[in-house]
Amino acid sequence: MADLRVNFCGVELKNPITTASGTFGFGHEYGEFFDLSQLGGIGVKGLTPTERLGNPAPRIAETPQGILNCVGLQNPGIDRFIKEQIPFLRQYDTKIIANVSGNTVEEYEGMVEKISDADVDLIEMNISCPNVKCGGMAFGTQPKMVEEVVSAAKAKAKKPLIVKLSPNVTDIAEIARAAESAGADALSLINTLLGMRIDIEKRRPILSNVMGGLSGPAVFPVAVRMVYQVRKAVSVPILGMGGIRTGRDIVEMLLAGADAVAMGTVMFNDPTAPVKALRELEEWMDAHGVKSVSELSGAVEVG
Amino acid sequence: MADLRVNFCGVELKNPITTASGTFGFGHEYGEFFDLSQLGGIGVKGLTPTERLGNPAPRIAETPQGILNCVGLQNPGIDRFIKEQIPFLRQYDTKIIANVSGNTVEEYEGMVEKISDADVDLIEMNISCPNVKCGGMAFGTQPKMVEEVVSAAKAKAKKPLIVKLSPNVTDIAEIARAAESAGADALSLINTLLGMRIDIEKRRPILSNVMGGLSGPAVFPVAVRMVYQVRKAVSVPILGMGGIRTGRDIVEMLLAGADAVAMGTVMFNDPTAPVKALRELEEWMDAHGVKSVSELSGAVEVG
Amino acid sequence: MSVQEICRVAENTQLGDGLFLMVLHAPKTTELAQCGQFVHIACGEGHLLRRPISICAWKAPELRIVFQVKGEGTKWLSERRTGDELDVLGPLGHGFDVGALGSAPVFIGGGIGVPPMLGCVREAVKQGAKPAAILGFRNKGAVILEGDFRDECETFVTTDDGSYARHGFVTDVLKEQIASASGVAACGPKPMLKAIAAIAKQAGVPCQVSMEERMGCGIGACLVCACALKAKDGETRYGHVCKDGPVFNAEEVEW
Amino acid sequence: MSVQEICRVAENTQLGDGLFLMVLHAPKTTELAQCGQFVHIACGEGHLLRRPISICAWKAPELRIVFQVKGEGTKWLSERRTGDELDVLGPLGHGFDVGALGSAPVFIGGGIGVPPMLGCVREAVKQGAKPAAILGFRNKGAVILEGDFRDECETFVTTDDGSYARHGFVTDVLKEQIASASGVAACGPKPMLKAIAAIAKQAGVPCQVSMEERMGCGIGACLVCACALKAKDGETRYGHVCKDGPVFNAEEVEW
Ligand SMILES: Cc1cc2nc3c(=O)[nH]c(=O)nc-3n(C[C@H](O)[C@H](O)[C@H](O)COP(=O)(O)OP(=O)(O)OC[C@H]3O[C@@H](n4cnc5c(N)ncnc54)[C@H](O)[C@@H]3O)c2cc1C
Ligand SMILES: Cc1cc2nc3c(=O)[nH]c(=O)nc-3n(C[C@H](O)[C@H](O)[C@H](O)COP(=O)(O)OP(=O)(O)OC[C@H]3O[C@@H](n4cnc5c(N)ncnc54)[C@H](O)[C@@H]3O)c2cc1C
Ligand SMILES: Cc1cc2nc3c(=O)[nH]c(=O)nc-3n(C[C@H](O)[C@H](O)[C@H](O)COP(=O)(O)O)c2cc1C
Ligand SMILES: Cc1cc2nc3c(=O)[nH]c(=O)nc-3n(C[C@H](O)[C@H](O)[C@H](O)COP(=O)(O)O)c2cc1C
Ligand code: FES
Ligand code: FES
Repeated sequence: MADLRVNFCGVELKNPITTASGTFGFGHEYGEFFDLSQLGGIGVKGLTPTERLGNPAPRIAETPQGILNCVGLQNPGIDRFIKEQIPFLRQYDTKIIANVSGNTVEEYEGMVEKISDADVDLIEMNISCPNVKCGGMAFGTQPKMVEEVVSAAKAKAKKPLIVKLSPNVTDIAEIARAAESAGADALSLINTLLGMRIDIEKRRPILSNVMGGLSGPAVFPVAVRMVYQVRKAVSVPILGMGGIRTGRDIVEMLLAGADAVAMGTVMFNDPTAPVKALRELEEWMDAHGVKSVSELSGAVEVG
Repeated sequence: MADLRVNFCGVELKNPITTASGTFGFGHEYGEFFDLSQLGGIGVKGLTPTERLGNPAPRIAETPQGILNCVGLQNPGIDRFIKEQIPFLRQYDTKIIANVSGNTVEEYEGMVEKISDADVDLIEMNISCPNVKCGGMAFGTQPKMVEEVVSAAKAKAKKPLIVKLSPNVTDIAEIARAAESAGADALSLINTLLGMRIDIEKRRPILSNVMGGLSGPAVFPVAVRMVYQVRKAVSVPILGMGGIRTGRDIVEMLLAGADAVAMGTVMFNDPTAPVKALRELEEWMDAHGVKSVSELSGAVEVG
Repeated sequence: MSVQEICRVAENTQLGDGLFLMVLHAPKTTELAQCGQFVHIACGEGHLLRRPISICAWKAPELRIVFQVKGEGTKWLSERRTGDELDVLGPLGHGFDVGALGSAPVFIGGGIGVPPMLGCVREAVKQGAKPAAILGFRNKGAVILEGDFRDECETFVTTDDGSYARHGFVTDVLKEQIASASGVAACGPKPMLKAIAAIAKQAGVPCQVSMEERMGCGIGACLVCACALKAKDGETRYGHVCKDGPVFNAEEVEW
Repeated sequence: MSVQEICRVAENTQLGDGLFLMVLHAPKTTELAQCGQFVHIACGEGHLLRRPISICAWKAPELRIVFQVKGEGTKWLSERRTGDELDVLGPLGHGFDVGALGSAPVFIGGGIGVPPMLGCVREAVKQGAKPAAILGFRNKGAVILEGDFRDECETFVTTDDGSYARHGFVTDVLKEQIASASGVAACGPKPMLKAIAAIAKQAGVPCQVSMEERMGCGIGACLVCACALKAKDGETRYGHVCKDGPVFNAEEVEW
C-alpha cells in the first residue's frame, strides 16, 4: 500500500490532495457529498480584512473545457471566518489552508498576523487574483512588488506561508525566485489566467467585470509547464494546481514538480472528483510500485 | 446579403477568414478538402532564411480542447517557398500571407526584404514562436526588442507588415504599442501559449522539446481577452486568432476587436472548418441584419 | 439534502418548438424533491459546467423536467434517448414555501418558467389550498403543460401575440385575480417577475419569485450565482441563486 | 485522394483483451483504399485530435479496422455501437507497394501491427504472388485474425511467452524464411521493425515498414508527425508519417 502522506513545509498532509481556494467555500457544501476528512487539506475561500460583497452577476462564463469567473473575492471577512468557520472545519481530520488577499502591503501584513494566531495550519497568500482592480494583480506580476509584500507578510507569519502565484506573467521563474528569496515557505500555482468571453447576441462581455479568471482542464498544460519551471527555479515546496481532473493528472502534476496539489473547477462538473482522484492515485501508485508520493515529486526525466 | 469583404491594411480580403500559419502547410493538403479560393487569405508555414529540419518527434501532445506542438519551424527556407510554392498558391483567388521568422534582427530584415519582392500580399512577422531557443521568444516578450526588430524590418518592408504577438507576456498592450510605434501596419495574435505535458508511464515530457505551444479551443478566452486589450491600446488592424472553431467564434473575435481572423488547430479536428465557419458567419450576419464585417469589428459594448 | 444520481432517461419527448419533456428514473432525487427546487445536469464530455433545470413535477421514482433548447448544453440534452444515463445533482436550492402563500395562492409561469409551477400547484392542492394558475406564452406554438394545470386547478392562459387563448400578459390576468389571492408565486423572465412583485406588494400579499443566474457548483460553494438582494441597512448584498434561492421573497430582491 | 466521410458503424466486436474489430459502412473510403493506408477518426466531443487507425481490410462499401484500447480516444471508439456514426478521414498516407516485393513476399505483423498486413496479403494474392505471413503476439489472449490470414496464405504464429503456437519472436521465423523471400513488409513495434530491416538488408531483399507517430492533421499540413529519415547526404531529414508514410522503405529510416 502506497504511503500517501506528504510533509508540506512541516505540516503533514494525510494525502497530497487539497481543494483550491474559492471553489470550495468553507467546506460545508461539498461535505454533503463526501467526508471532508478524506482530504489532505482544505483551501478556503479567499479572505480579506473586512467583508467583501464581490462583483454583480454574471460572475461565470463557460469556455472550452474551462470557465471564467469574476467572483471578486466575496467573503465575510477574516474575523467572521475565524469565529464562524474554523470550528466547523476543525470537526474534520484535515488541514486548514487559509487564503488571504489584500489591497496594500499593510493589509497583507495585518491579515497574516491575524490568521497566524487563529487555528489554521497553513497560510496561502493570494498575490495573484486578477479580479480586484487595485492591488491583487499588480503584486503578483512584478518581482519587486512580490519581494516587498512577501517580506512584510513573512515577518508577521507564525505559520508556514504559501505564496500563490499568478500565471499572467512573462517569466514565472523570476516571480517564484522573488517570492522564495523574500521568505516564502512554499509556493502555490497557478491562479487563473486572464480571459474574456462576449455574448454575441447582446454584444456585451458575459462577465459583469468584463474579464475574468480562466480555470479548469483547459489550463492544465500551462499549469504543468509553470510548475516545472518553478521547480527548477526554487527549492521550497510547491502546491500545484490548475485544471486537475483525475488521479493521473495528479501524478503528472507531481512529476512536474509539485509536492501536493489542489483541485478546484473540476468539482463543478463532479462534486466527488477529489475522492475519486484520491482512489485513482492510490491505485496507480500501487500498480506502479510507487511507495510514497515524494518518489514522484519532480521526478520527470528530461533530456 | 452581408458584405464579407475586409480591407486589411490596404489589402482587400474577400472575407475575414484566413488560415493560421503552421497549421496549413502551403495549402496543398487542405486543397483536397475544399476550394482554397473560398478563403480570405492563406497564412503559410513559418519561413526562415534557410531550410530548417525542425525538432525530432514527438512534436504534438493532446490537452483538454487543445494541443501542444513543438514543430520547431520545419520549412524549406524562403527561397524554395518563393520558387516552388507561390506559383501553386497563385492559382487560387485568395491572398497570400507569408509568415517569417528569424533568430537575429538582421535575419528578420533580410527575410522581410526578400519576401517583399516576391508575389505575396501580406507579410506576417512571427516574433513569438516559443519553439526556437535562440531568438523567437525573446523578441516578442520585451517591448524594447519588439521595437528594435520591428523598426528594422519595417524599413525593408514593401508590403503591409503584420507583427504576430506572443501571449506569454505580462502586459500584451505594452507589447502591442511597441510594435505599433515601431511601424507595424497590423498586429496578429495570439500565437501559442507555452505549455507542457508529461507521459506519466515513461515519466518523461511527451514533447521532444519538453515544452511546446498550446493552441486550440482551450485558449480561445485568452485570445479574445488579448485582442480586446490590444484593440484598446492601438489603432492598426488586428488579425485575431487562437482557438476559433465556428462562425459564432468569429463573430466574438470580431466584436472583441479583430478586423479579420485566422483558424488553425480546429482543422485538425475538421478539415473543412473554415468553410463551415464562413457559411455560419454569413448566415449569422444575415439573420442579424449585419451588412458588413466592419460593423462588428470592435463593437463590443462595455460598461 | 442533495445527492448525485445516475438517472436513466425514461422518456424524452419534443413538446413544441425547441421544447422537450424529459422523464428521468431518479429514485433518490424524487424522494427528496420539493417544488421550486432544481437539478444540475451534466451535459456530456463537451461541457464542463452542468446545466440547472427546474423540477417540474415528480412521482417517485420518476422525475419530470421540461427544458428549452437554448445553446449547446440543452441541445445535447434534447438528443438523449430513452435508456441513456444522465449524471444529475439534486434536488438543489431553496424552493417555494407554498404553505406561506395562504389558502388561495396564485401560481404564475412565463414561458419556460411555467414547468416548475406545476409542482407548486400540486403541492398547494395537497396542502388543501385552492390554487389558481396563470400561464403566459409567446405564442400558440410555445404553449406547454396546459392540460396538466387544468387537471389541478383553475388555469388562465395568455399569449403575447393572441395566437391562442387570451391576448396579453400574465400581469393583465393577475391584476384581475389579485383581489381574491392570498399569495403569489412566479417563475419567468425578470421583467415579468418584477411587475408581478409590484402588483403583489400593492395588494399586500406575499410574493415568492424564482430567479435565474449562471451557475458553477450549483450547491453554494463557488459564489458565482449572485443575486442582488436588499440588506436590512438598505445596502445591496448578494444571495446565491443555487442555495439561498432560486426562490426568494420578492420583497428581498433588488430589482 | 482522400475524403471526409460520415460512416455508420456496422459492427463493433470485442476480439480479445482490449481488442476490437470494427466494420464501417464507408462507400467512398473503400473505393479509394490501398493496403497500409490508414483512416483518421474523430473520437467524440471530448477529443480535439483524431486517432489514426490502419485499414485492416475492405470490401466496398465495408471497411474493417482493428484497434486496441490504449487511452481515452480508443476507449471511446470501443464504446460505439452498431448504427452510431463516425467522422472518418481517409484513406490517408502512402501504403505498402506490394508489387515491389516480388513473387514471394513475407508479411510480418507484431501485435496491433498485425491487422494492416491482412490487406497486404490479400493484395499480394490478387497480384498473383505467393505470400507468407508471420504474426507475433504477446500471448494467447492477444492472438487476432489468425484464421483470416490462414485463409489467404501460409501463416506462422509466434507468442512471446509460448502460451500459443510457437514460442519466440517473428524474427526467429523470418530468419528461417528469409532465404525464400523476395521481399519483406512489416508493421509493429519499432524494435521489431528495426530487427526485421536488418535481416532483410543482410539477405538483400526489399523491406517496407509501417511507422507510427503522434499526429495532428493527418494529411501533411502541420508537420508534427516527423519520422527521421536518412537524407542522401547522410544527414537526417524528417519525413511525415501521415503523408510520406506510414510505409517507408526500411533503408530510408533512421533507426
Ligand atoms: C434555477 C434555474 C432553473 C432553470 N430551470 C429551467 C427549466 O426548467 N427549463 C429550462 O429550459 N431552462 C431552465 N433554466 C435555464 C437553463 O439553465 C439554461 O437555459 C441553460 O443553462 C442553457 O444552457 P445551454 O448550454 O443550452 O446554453 P448556453 O448559452 O450555451 O450556455 C452557456 C452557459 O451559460 C449558462 N446559461 C445560459 N443561459 C442561462 C440561464 N438562463 N440561466 C442560467 N444559466 C444560463 C449555461 O448554464 C452555461 O453554463 C433554469 C435556470 C436556473 C438558474
Ligand atoms: C499510421 C498509424 C496507424 C495505426 N494503426 C492502428 C491500428 O490499426 N490499430 C490500433 O489499435 N492502433 C493503431 N495505431 C495507434 C493508435 O493511433 C493509437 O493507439 C491511438 O491514437 C491512441 O489513442 P488513445 O486516445 O487511445 O490514447 P492516448 O494515449 O490517450 O492518446 C493521446 C494522444 O496521443 C496519440 N497517440 C498515442 N499513442 C499513439 C501511437 N501509438 N501512435 C500515434 N499516436 C498515438 C493519440 O492519437 C492522441 O493524440 C496507429 C497509429 C498510426 C500512427
Ligand atoms: C470560482 C472561483 C473562485 C476563486 N477564488 C479564489 C480565491 O478567492 N483566492 C485564490 O487564491 N484563488 C481563487 N481561485 C483560483 C483557484 O484557487 C485555482 O487557483 C484555479 O481555479 C485553478 O485551479 P482549477 O483549474 O483546479 O480550478 C478561484 C477560482 C474559481 C474557479
Ligand atoms: C502545428 C502548429 C504549427 C505552428 N507554426 C507556426 C508558425 O510556423 N508560425 C507562426 O507564426 N505560428 C505558428 N503556429 C501558431 C498558429 O499560427 C496560431 O497562432 C495558433 O495555433 C493559435 O490559433 P489556433 O488555436 O486556431 O490554432 C503554429 C501552430 C500550430 C498548431
Ligand atoms: S453556483 Fe456555486 S454558489 Fe451558486
Ligand atoms: S499529422 Fe499533420 S503533417 Fe502529419
